[in-house]
Amino acid sequence: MPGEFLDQIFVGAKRYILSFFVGAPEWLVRLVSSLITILVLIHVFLGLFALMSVLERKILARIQNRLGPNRVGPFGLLQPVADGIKMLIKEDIVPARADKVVHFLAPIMVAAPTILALGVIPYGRNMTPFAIDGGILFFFAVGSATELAVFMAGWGSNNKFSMLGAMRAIAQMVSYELPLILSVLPVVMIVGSLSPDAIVAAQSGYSLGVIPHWFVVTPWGAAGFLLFFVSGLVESNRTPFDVPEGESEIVAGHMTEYSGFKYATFFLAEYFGMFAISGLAVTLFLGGWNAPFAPLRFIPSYVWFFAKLSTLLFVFIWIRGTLPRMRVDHVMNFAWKFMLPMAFACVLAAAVWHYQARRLAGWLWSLVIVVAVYFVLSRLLDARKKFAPRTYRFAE
Amino acid sequence: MTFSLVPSLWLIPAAPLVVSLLILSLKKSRHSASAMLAIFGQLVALGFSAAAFLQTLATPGFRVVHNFTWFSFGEQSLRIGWVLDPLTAAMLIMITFVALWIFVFSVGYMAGDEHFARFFAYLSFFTAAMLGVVIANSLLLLFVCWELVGIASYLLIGFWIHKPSAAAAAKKAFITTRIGDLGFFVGLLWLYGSSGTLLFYEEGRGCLESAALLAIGPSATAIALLIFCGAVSKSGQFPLHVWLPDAMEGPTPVSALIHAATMVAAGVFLVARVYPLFSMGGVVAGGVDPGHAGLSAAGYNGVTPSLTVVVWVGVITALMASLIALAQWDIKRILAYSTVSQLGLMMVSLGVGGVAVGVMHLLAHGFFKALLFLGAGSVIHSCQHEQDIRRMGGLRGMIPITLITYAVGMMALSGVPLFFAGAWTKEEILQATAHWPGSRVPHYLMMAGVVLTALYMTRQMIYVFFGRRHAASERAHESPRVMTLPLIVLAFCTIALSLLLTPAWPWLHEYLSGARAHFETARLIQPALLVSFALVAAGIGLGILIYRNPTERDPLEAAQPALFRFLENRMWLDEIYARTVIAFSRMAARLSDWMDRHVWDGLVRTVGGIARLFGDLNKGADERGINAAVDETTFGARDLGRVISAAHSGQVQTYLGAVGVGMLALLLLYAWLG
Amino acid sequence: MVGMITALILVPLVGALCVSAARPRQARGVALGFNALSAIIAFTLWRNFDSSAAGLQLIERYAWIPALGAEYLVGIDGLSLLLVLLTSLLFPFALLAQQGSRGLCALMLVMQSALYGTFTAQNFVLWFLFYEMSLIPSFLLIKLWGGEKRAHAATKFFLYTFLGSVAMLLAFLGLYFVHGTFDFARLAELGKTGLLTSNISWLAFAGIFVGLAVKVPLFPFHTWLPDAYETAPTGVAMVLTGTLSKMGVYGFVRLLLPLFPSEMRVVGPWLLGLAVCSIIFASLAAWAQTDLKRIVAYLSINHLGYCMLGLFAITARTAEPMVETQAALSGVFMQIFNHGITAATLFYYVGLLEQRRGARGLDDFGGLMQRAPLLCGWMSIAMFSSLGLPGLNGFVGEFLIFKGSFALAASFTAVAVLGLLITAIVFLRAMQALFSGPLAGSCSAFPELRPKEKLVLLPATLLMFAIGIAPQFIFNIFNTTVVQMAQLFA
Amino acid sequence: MNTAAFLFIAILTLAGALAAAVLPRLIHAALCLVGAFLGLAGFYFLLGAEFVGLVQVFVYVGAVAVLIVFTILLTRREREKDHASDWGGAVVALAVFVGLLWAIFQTPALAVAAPGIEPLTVRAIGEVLMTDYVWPLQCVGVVLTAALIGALVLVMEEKR
Amino acid sequence: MTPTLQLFLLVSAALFCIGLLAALSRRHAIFILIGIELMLAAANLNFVAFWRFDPQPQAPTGVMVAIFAIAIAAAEAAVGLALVIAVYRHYRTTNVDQLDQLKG
Repeated sequence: MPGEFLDQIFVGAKRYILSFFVGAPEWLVRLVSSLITILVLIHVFLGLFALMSVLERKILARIQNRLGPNRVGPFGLLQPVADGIKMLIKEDIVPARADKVVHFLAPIMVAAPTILALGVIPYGRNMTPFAIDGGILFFFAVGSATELAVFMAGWGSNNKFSMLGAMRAIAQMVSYELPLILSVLPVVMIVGSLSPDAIVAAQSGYSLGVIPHWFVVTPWGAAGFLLFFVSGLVESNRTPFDVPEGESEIVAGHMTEYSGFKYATFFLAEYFGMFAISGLAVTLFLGGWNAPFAPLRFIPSYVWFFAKLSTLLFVFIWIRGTLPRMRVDHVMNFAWKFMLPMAFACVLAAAVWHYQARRLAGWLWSLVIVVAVYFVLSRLLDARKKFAPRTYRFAE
Repeated sequence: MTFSLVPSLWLIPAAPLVVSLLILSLKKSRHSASAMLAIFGQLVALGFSAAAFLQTLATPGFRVVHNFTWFSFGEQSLRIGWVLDPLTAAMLIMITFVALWIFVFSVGYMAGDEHFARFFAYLSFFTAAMLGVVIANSLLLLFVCWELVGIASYLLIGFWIHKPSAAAAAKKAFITTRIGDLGFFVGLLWLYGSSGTLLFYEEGRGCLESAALLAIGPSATAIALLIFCGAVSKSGQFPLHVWLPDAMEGPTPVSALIHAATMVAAGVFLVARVYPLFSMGGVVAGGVDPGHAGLSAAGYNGVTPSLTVVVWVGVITALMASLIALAQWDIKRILAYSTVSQLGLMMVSLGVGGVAVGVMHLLAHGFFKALLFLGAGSVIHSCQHEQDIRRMGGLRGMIPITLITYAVGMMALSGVPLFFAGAWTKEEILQATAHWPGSRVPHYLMMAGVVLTALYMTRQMIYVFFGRRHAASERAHESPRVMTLPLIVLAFCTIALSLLLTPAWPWLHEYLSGARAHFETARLIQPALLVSFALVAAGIGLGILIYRNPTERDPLEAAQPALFRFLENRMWLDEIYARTVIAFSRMAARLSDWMDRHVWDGLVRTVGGIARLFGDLNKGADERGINAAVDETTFGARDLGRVISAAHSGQVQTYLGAVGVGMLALLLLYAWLG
Repeated sequence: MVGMITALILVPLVGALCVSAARPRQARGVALGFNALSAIIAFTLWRNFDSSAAGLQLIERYAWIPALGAEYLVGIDGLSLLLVLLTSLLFPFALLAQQGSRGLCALMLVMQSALYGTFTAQNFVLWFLFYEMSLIPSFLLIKLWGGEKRAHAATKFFLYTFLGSVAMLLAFLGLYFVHGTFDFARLAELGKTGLLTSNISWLAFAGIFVGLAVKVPLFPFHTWLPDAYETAPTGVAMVLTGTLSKMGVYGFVRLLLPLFPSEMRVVGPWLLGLAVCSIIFASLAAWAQTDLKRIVAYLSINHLGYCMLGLFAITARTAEPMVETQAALSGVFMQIFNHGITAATLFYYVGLLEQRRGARGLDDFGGLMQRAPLLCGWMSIAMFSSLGLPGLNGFVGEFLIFKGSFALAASFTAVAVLGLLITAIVFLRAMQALFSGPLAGSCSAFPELRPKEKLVLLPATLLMFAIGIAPQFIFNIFNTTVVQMAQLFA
Repeated sequence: MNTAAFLFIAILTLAGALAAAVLPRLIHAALCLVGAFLGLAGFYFLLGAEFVGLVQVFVYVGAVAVLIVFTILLTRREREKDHASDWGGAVVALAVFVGLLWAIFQTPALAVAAPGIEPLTVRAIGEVLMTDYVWPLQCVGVVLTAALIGALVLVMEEKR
Repeated sequence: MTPTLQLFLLVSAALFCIGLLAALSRRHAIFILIGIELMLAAANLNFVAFWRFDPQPQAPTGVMVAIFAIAIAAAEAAVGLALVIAVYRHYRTTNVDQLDQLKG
């Protein structure tokens, strides 16, 4: 296969480096191997982060009919470098009555899990940094640590706005963790494995040579993907779910008392979280690194992965430029009253799809289930009928 | 004719039954619709009856049955069915025809009544039940329909339910007939037990056929008499006739129906139907095979104990009723007692062996009694619902059609010869009694009865239609066409029927007894015939003589006040019953209640009391002895508890610490044990 | 289909729990829902029941307390099925008869479960458990929701029946110590040759007899009944008469007759005398009552007297043709069912009258026919059914009982027939007092039958006609059982 | 099995736990508890029970710790510091520890090295969970549901 | 040298006693809960360790028990913390010394 070499070029490169260590003790080989992987991973995503930060500003500007950054470098592409320098040289302010240790640890604790989470996503054929058997579980296990970090930030700052923001963040993250995980459940159920590689492998076929076996083309998969994506928006505190850091209400939420490099770390963690969630969405629903059509398989797998990832990231930005912020009680209601039941419906639909031998009939049946549940729920939750009285749980 | 109507014979009662249900489901205000429906139902029944009748004409002694299983229990099955034979066919025709005209009459008579529709529903139900009695080929089915007749009569007699007297009369009718029915029921059980079947005819295996009759053997007499109880009560025979006059509380068409076509006829019909049972047992003279006796018993001179009872009951009833009728003032009551007496006559006829004659009289009676009652209804209607004949009088010119038709009925009832239906049959009954080997007494008593009948009917005619006018008759007017038309038709039939009944061409007689009729003029002129004519003439003449000047005070009363009062009060029979049977039962009821409340319950209470006494004793012992000891113990325990409870600090960590100490203790134990 | 009977027993219990948890206003609805469920199970049982096969069917047997010879053994034959169906029919009917509070509905459901258990249990311990289990809810129902004098009536009812139960329990313990089994079938097998030696046998017989006679009740053990029925709320009275009294009859058929054939034969005539007394005295006493509920209560005794007559007639005589035995047994079973339907319906009507007028004495009404013809008409149907009018259900059973027992015990039967007459008198008297005559002033605003009530009554009324006209479908349930039992008693 | 890793993890765990037990500030204690839990998860990884380790992180760090800090927030009003003061408790704990040490050293069979085993895959656990342990699993589901509802009912504000 | 079972047990015992210490000596209700969680964790560690050091490891019984124990512990924590909140709402304190209404 002509694309074989191109496809495996990074794998081959790593192998080549490791070949120097032949004969070394095993633990050393493993250490080096891990180090290489980690370094590459971090740097790729740091680069992506930089690119993303400027692109976001550019795209938002385009959406708002502006030009965006265009002074530093060609098309303003060197803007992140300038930003970085600015952040690094800024004074690190720690409030006098802050809980110093916690205040210090919080940004680290925020960034670490997101980087860990990036480690289990298959970026291309044979390009899973750490192929753990329970990769998906690992992803969510470390992902859930973020909440604690946010809390630490809020608490450690000893600031009213920080605390409120942290509480809001935790509340909505905890709430959306359920639909997030439940929308993954059908995929895990259908594939029968928690390993991301197995999940990608399960989506590798094509019907009629053109329709990929991605889960997103099944009704439950499509619904699950949407649920997952929306929950992902919440988990990464992005608009329209950015109530925890809503600048018009509580300044910057849990990040209020941070400045300089610590603030940059938070910023980085947010973007890394976005990458991780989008990467997982690609893995779970969009076929991972698989090509959309059989004839396009000659293009290297990581290209496909990053193409899909970019698309999702663009959607993130697009949504941010389009939608206003949601009210906090609406966010919570939406989680418990709509997302959760829909996620359950997806599980059911997936089961039906599976037991109808994954044929057209099952496809239709699961479509019926998903649509029916959707209609019932939307009818029940029709906000036009009654305006619920506002209750601000965490703004007393 | 290959097509047999018999399996679908059930349609005859079904038609009025369905109609009845339909009417009940109609709206109350749909008067004309319900009347039309009811009459239509009767027409259907009449049509089927006519068809059935024609079928029986084909062969003499025609008898076809259709039996089927009603339900099966255990390993047995209970079979019922229907039969078509001349007796059934003739009764069907009579009932449906007479009922039809009564229905028509009712349209006029009941017009304006609030519950017009319900009335027709009940009437239809009534005829349906009676038709069921007639077609039944099973004593059980007959009993079922028999009871339905009873319930229908209950509903109809008590139709004007707001009148307490009507309600009481209805209750009386139902209960009185039920007394007889109990006998019937027991007889039925007995018959079922001893013959194993309740079907009348079933290819030689029916209970009226020879094999079964022989199996029944000597108990036939008892069975027959028990069944006769039913007939006694339904047909108003002494001593259970008391309900019949009271039944006049119902609307007049009901009376007509009860007295002519349906209810009272049922008793006579029953005896005729199970006649082989009656002719069984005791002395069977003449060597006639009872199993095939059928109705061919004219001149059959078997005297069995059961038939003797029938004769004497009939005689007593006939005579007693005629006498009572002589002293009544209510126009319908007089007719009622005349019915009782005529029924007695029929019973006598059956008892002496003149089965066909008895049935013929029943048929004829059906026509003219209906005519009379409807006529009376017409009279009552024209006199603003006045029923006392003393307040009528002088109606002859005012209601001519009623007068003429009523006269026809009256003459038929009295037995005026040649052209009136009753005459021939009555004469034949007299003839039959004359030849009864049992005794001559019934014959003479019957002759007296004939005279009396003529007498009281004359009295009634004179009081109603002749003499001075009274308050009620002042504004009398002829009834509407719809009421007079039935009168005319029935009167016509009464006369026409006489042609079928003449001894010269005893077609009906032979038809019923399963033989071919031959025309023979010679039979017209017989000495006995002349005797009976003479008796009738004597009665009427006597009547005219006595009652030529109708006054408030009856001439008889003037002559014999005590006797008259005795008769007027119906021989005190109701009172006697009230003082004896009813009072006794009431007392029994009260006694039972008292026993229940005091004796049986008292026993229970005594037992309970003793138990409680023991309980009290125990309680005393407890309180003084055991309780004190227990109290001391508990106080001690409580004090101890106070001390121990100090350890319960309520502090969770103390408890937790205790758990830790416990663990240590366990470890120590482990160490100690090695 | 294994487990269906257990499901049948459990469903009302679960229902009772759910009812207790439901809102007071929904309690009855929930209870009715569970009734419907159990009715569906009961009818499924009927569908699965092979009416042509003799013996127990759909048996479920599990070890329970092996040390006591007690096992969980349930099964149905025709008689059990009949009673199960009757119970399923009556409970919704009874619940619809009044606005029940939560507790009432729950207790009713507990009672229903107990009845199902009683009618299906085939082992004495289990049977007795259910038998007693029915007692407690009925006591509470009378005690808590009854009319005046309820404490008295409830206590009387409880003590009376409980003493009977104790007697029965002692008798069975005696049997167990001798034979070591509680299984009905095995005891019946042993019963053919005599269970015990003479004196003890009589004691055991007397114990069981008293226990069952109280439950039926048989004269003179009946005095608890009028009081209990009088005070009980309508629905409870319906259930008491419709199903609870059947437990006694059922016990006679299932226990006493098979287990003590020789004793029954000896005392048979005396028992027949008691049955006749039940029939005559109860109907006479009913005549003397003025309270409608008491009237119906006494007539209940009377009607159950017919059942007893049929049963005792069977055992009183030997070597009679099987025909008569079968007729009498069929009649008794039929009467059980019919009386359940009819008496319950009558109580329902009395309840309706009481609800409308606030009183239920005969003198409190008059001329109702003018205000409420439909109510009167429909009620008359029930009354006529009760007095055994042909064409309605009452007749079929009574006819067969009389047919069988007349051949077996003619003189007693002939006297018993009088009961029919007195019943008729009682009912006609009641009808006269209630329906006819001028409209009583107190009834001038008497409401007609409401559509909802009609809907409740329609099935019962239709059933009366259906059984009266074409009873075969009921006979089919128990015909084989009748044949089998007739052989057993022969 | 790596002794160095073991030592590192043991120190992390025990230090975290001790800190959680004695730190005066509740919130610090809670965060140290998280450290102890993470250490425990490390132990599980070390012992070859990856799944349990992941679950440990998932449940304790992701859920229980969050719950604890939330509760601290909601009940924070009073005093935030709580110095360990009850020496009796410490004595008992120490005594138990000594007892346990004695018991552990008393038992000779414990000083064994780990046998080599097949790695325990998630699939294997899942299969056992769905076959042998399906009833416990259902029961745990019921218990969790009951706990969920119970907790909700407990913290629901009383209606005024 | 590789860690032996004894080492794991020692760690577990220490963990347990630290938990006991927390549960016994602190006054704040949440500390008691923390102590209990620690003790549970110690027990879990024991389970897994015993499973791992079983000479013939077959069914993953120890792992299973640990998983179930974790699930139950989560439920326990949820209810316990809810109780703490409820108690705090009612008494305005979380000091267990002051919660002694149940004393005898």
